[in-house]
Amino acid sequence: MFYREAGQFKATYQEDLQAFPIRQDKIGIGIWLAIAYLYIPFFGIPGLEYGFALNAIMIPVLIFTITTLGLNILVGFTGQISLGTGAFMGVGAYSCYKLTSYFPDANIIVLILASGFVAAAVGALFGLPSLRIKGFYLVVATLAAQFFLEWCFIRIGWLYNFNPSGAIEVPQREVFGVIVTGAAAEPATRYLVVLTILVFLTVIAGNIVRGRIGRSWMMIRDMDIAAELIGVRPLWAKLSAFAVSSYYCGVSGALMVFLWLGAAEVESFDVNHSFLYLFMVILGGLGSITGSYMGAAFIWTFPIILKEVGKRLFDIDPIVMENVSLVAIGVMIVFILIKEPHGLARLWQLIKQKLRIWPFPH
Amino acid sequence: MRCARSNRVNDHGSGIEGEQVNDTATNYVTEDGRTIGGVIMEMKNITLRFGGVVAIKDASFDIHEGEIRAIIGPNGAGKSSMLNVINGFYHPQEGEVWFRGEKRPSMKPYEIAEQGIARTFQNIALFHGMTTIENVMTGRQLMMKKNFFWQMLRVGPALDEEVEHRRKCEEIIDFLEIQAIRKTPVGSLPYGLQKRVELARALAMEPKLLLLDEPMAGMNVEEKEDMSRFILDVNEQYGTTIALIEHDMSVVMDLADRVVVLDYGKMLADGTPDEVQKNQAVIDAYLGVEH
Amino acid sequence: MGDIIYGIFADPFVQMWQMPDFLMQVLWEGFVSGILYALIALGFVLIFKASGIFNFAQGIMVVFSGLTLVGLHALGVPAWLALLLTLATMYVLAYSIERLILRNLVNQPDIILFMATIGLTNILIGMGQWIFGGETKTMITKELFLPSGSSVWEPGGGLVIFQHIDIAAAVIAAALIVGLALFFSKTKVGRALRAVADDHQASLSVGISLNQIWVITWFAAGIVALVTGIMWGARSDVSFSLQIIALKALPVLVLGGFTSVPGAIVGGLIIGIGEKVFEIYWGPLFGSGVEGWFAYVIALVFLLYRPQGLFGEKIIERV
Amino acid sequence: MLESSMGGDGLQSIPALLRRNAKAIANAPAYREKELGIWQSWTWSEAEKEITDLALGFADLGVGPGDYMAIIGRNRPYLYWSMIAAQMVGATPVPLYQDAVAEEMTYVLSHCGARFVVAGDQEQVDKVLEIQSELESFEHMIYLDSRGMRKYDHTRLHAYADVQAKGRAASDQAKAKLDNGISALTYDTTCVMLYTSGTTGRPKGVVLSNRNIIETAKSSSEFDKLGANEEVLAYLPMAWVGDFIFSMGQAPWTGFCVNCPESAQTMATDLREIGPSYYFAPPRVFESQLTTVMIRMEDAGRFKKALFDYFMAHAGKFGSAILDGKQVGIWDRIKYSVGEMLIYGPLKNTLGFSNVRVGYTAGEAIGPEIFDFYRSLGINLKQLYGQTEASVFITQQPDGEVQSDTVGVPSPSVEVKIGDNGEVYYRSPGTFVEYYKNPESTAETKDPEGWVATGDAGFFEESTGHLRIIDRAKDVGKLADGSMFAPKYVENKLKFYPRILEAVLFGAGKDRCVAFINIDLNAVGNWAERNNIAYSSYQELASHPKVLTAIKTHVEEVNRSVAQDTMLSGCQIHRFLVLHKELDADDGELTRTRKVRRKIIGEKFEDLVTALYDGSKSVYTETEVTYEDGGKGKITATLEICDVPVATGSTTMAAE
Repeated sequence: MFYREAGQFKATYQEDLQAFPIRQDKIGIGIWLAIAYLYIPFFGIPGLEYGFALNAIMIPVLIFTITTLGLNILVGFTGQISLGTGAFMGVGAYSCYKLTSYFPDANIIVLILASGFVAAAVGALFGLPSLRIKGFYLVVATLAAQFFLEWCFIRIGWLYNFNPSGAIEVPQREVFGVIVTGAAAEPATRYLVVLTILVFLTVIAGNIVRGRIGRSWMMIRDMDIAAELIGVRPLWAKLSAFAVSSYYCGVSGALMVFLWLGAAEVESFDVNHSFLYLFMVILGGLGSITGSYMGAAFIWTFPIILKEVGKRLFDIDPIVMENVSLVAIGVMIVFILIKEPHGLARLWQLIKQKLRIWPFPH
Repeated sequence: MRCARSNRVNDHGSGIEGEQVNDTATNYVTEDGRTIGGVIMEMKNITLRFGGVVAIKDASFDIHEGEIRAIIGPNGAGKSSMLNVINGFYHPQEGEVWFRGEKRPSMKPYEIAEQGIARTFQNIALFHGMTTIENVMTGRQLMMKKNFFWQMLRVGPALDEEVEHRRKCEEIIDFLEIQAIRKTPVGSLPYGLQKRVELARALAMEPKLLLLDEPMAGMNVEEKEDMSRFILDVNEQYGTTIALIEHDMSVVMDLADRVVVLDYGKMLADGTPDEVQKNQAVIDAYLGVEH
Repeated sequence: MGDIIYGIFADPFVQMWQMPDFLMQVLWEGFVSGILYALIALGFVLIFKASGIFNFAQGIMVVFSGLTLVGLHALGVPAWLALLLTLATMYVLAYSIERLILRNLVNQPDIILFMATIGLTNILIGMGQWIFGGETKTMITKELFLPSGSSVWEPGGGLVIFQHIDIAAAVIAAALIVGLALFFSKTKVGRALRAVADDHQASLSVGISLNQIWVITWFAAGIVALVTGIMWGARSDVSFSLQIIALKALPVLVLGGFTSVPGAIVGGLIIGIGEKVFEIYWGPLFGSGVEGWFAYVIALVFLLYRPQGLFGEKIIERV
Repeated sequence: MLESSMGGDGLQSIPALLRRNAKAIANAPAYREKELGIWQSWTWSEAEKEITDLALGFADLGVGPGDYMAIIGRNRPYLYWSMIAAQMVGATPVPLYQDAVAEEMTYVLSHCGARFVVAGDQEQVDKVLEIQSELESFEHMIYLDSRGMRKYDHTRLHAYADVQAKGRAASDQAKAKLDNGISALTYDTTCVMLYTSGTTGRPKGVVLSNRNIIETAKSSSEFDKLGANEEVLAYLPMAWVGDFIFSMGQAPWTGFCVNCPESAQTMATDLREIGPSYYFAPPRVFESQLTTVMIRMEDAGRFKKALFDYFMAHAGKFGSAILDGKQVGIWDRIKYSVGEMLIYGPLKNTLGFSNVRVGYTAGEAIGPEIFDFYRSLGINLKQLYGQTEASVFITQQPDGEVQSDTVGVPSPSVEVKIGDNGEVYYRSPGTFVEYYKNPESTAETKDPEGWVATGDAGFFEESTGHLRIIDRAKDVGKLADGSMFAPKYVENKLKFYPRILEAVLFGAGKDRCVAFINIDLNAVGNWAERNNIAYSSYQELASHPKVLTAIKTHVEEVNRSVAQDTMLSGCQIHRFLVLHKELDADDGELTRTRKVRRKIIGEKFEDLVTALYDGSKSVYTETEVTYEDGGKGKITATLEICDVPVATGSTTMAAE
């Protein structure tokens, strides 16, 4: 309905290869960015208390979007299931913690981005079995990663500087004189940092996925034998997927601890979280970047909304609502898988398609 | 739609430009005036077994540069197995495969691709998550070299490379007349078109040897004629060597320069379509069955 | 350096040699937990054989059945009735799963089905906590006439303690397995199930619809889960954390192969005994707690050499 | 910016215009073609180079003054360039219909004595090669698409690229020679020769001079204020004068860009991508498009459908008025703009008409509903009346004075008069020079003072001063009782029903009128599906009783409306039948521009006509048909004949 594509023609391949070839889409993205950068940091979300809006909703959602992007690269684009996401985030978090204790004066954002590489390395290592084994067997491999790493986070005191509480506590760090991490950091600051990193990583993901490497991933996903006969080397395709995916998870893990939680123990990285992230991917849409946003936002906010609604309208015990939301999400997963295996993203796609050919039905 | 070869001006065949042929001893000229080059691939006494089952028994034949070579036979004659041997996907227990003057060791599938052998599949093996153009682009995978860093930024070299190969693919799309479905997800395409897209993908690899596994299976007459025309045009335009499997005799007889006939893994005959059609063993084993 | 080598390659065996009774104790412990792993794995195998679904919810089904049993009893329902009602519940569960989920997902890729069972897990956790609350419960051992206490065996001055409940567990598990074996080989339904495992059309020839088969298998898996739940609950107690431990069934399956009942048992024992022994004798080197991952790493290493498991048949790739 | 550099004189040929543009607006886009997935573009200066090189290549090939060069193929920049290049070297381009069958081609090629042919692709080349033995003057053929051409005998064949390459390497004196040649071109040099697929007899070669084309282009561009940044989609046959005026006349004159679609299948998409600002289509295009719109809307959800109907109704009331800038209530304007946002805008967008500033339809009468539908959407669709001999423009509708039943006022610098027999005559700078090698016909149509007979009967409406065309003059006849017989008038009324594709009325000299009817497979087929009527073939559908009754009701309605007009009330249809085959140009029943050849049809289906008059209930018939591949075949059918009550006030009731 809002689309006016007549007269939008492409005279070069560069134009045709853009991420958003349609003008109206560009405008749409512009609006979203404007809201994200110019409105929310100052006014939060209408109808919600400012601190709550940022700390409890926006910041975690953005961070988990990064996680979901990462996991989606592995599951959605390359077709390799992983239940080790939580642990890979942990790797990012702990290595960032170590880095900042070794280089207290280094720019924390740089360290966060750097810690992703450690996660990438570990991810690639545990990705190795994927060359021999497929499907559910791979689940076992990733679970091995999950539990082994969890164990490391507990047993290897060096990782948390032998802190008796076994937790990692985030020190205060400044970037260009602005406090970014630690208790004293402004929510707005942390939000903006996270948002910027997310935008940056999204662009990169989008680029890779549309290029040679992204194609090799999707080839493996869609038909690995054909892919090989066309010349894709499974080793590189799969390992690169694992590495990139884990990098995203690692960065998001570091962000989670340093710009959101402030402190964390092994529980923040346990297998249940891995499931949560998998849900985000499934619900959002396998193999879709937009979907990663939707999935993360939905899975995270849904229980909160339920709880709020339950408390405010019917004054139901939050614990109950928690379980209700558990069930509800489970039901939704199943429902989505039955109705639209490609998740919210596909639904959005369909709506968009309808809008493009409006008023025609097809 | 008529076949390209049917209305060529025959007497003035000018030979294949570009890749000229190395040993003229084995060259020959086809009835429609194309000069065929030397041996590009040779199968020597191939025997292939699955456990106890013998799929191919002591088969030997060669494929010449620039020719269209057909392997035919009733169902279960071991055609597909043979293609998989040529393709290097199966490794015969006995016999040797020589490709471009070298004895071929057992290789990984992607090494075969790197050798310049492309193929299509009997039951289409397209990448269903992608559109037509994306599928064709996958054919360029081996030729795209820009590293991860550039891929990440998708500017400068990476973008130039993408554009360059996109152009090549568009040429193929144009050649196979599938412009109208350029950006359609392949899953939603009718069977005939999917086959064409798969051919496009194989062509995008610019193969030295192109293997077609029953390219016309399950097509109606018109689609078959189109496909034959495309196969001929490909062979003529790009001088591509083509080896194809097909059980529809009539089609093969139009297309192929030389034909190998298999039955129960054994070679019944090898020669020009006419020779093969006259061969009694073939008539009994095959045509007899057909008519 | 030297003593590490010693610690790994010599010391454990010396210990085993010096204290055989203790070794025996360890093996027995491992054996019992192995049996329990095997039971969970058995649940997986049943369903995987019949419907090719990798039922991630098996673990939570164990917890759920256990909770239902305890919960019902807490409401004052006599134990035997509670047991029956729980069985009924498991049937209802199996039935509704088939109705609401499997039916709508026929011919979907396995991965989708797998994820659906993860969704199912979520549902069951939610419902479980909702109905019975999150806190851990103790299994009604006495009411079910399960033995308690222990007997001691002193081979050559040594000391090995056998908890009676463990013995019971072993016996019941054995019985259950035998029962299933008979069910599969003797009964019509059982044969149908086997048929389905190889070929879905075959089941129709036996005259049982695929849907029925699914209900039955899931119910069977439910029963297995219940038994497991009782046993496990009796040894420790009934809590949701069990659901995570139940994941150990995965490595068991990897070893045993997804489709083989004996495989599941053997695998279970290997893992159970293996991780106990490793924990006790080698654990200290790593600073204990290795039980958490030992099973998986073993499975992983194993996979790299034999992707199809001990008893699984070789996978041939075709074009 | 062009106007400034326009000096009338010195710009007496298209090559001259081209060179002016190459200087004045060097970097403005001149040609685009959707190829290899993107719109390949050429600026005026680039185009000028391309064309010059090509011209030099032609010269090198021996093309020179007085030669005729046939151009065959779908609309592509290269073919337009070939025409200009031909003009540069003094030759006369002769565009041909690409779907012309062998014998038509043989006639035209030998009639103009073409020494050179430029063919689009293998298919066209093959056609020419098949008939080359019959063409004594044919020497060389240049082909564009080299696909499948490698094995051809290249003694007389040349690849376009090679020819151009030769030209690029041409010597300086060759270049100088070319320049002299170009400056030698005057207003009186022949610009192009177009063959009219006359509704009767052999096609005639209409010779149009530079004066004709350029003057017409000039005045018509001014009439519609066409500027250098218009976008047009060149998709109509290159052999058709309309396309020539737009792409070869107005484009070089005003300097706007000509866009060529990728292929027939991608037409719709390409149209949408380009979003033309200046659009031309014959009525049938608009008809079929409207039909598809309606069919697609059928499947829409209830809400959407209601919304659509509601706003279309509103548009029907006020759309055209608002478009013509007439007085409309503020509330209705608001409602309309809401509709624009919800329906009209999106609809225009999906059809690719969002940017259309000036749209024309001509060649045939267009149905009022169809016409109003597009106008009510806010598309400035107008009618014009013209013909090849006039370089298109005779009359056209100025903005704001548009009606569906007239064809507007005389175009600038065109004089129009009505003869005593009601025939329309015109005289203008665009008036053609002559029919090539055909002085008689030239004399018949064009008198010494330069008045040209259109062959159409019509009159000027007193109220508006707009011309109104009734019918082709020679078709207007008398019934037995002497009352007026104007078949086209009735046929059009019939054709305005989406289910009726073509209609042919008979009755000249008879006591009453009868008709053949062709159903629209598209519309009727869809309707059949909705009413689950099974059918396997066109023939079966056409003979289905339900279809017949449906058609019958339409005919009755037409009879009623015809009865209104006392002058023509005699033309009501008493009996009709639905033809068992679609009338087809390949069978000579229609012209290439899809005009009905009444006489030929009348002879071909004589048995049917007699049956219609002798009162028999049904008739058996055999017909020869031509298939797409040129092969012939026979189809047989037994056709039911329907009687239709004629409305009261009719003069010929007695006959029943």
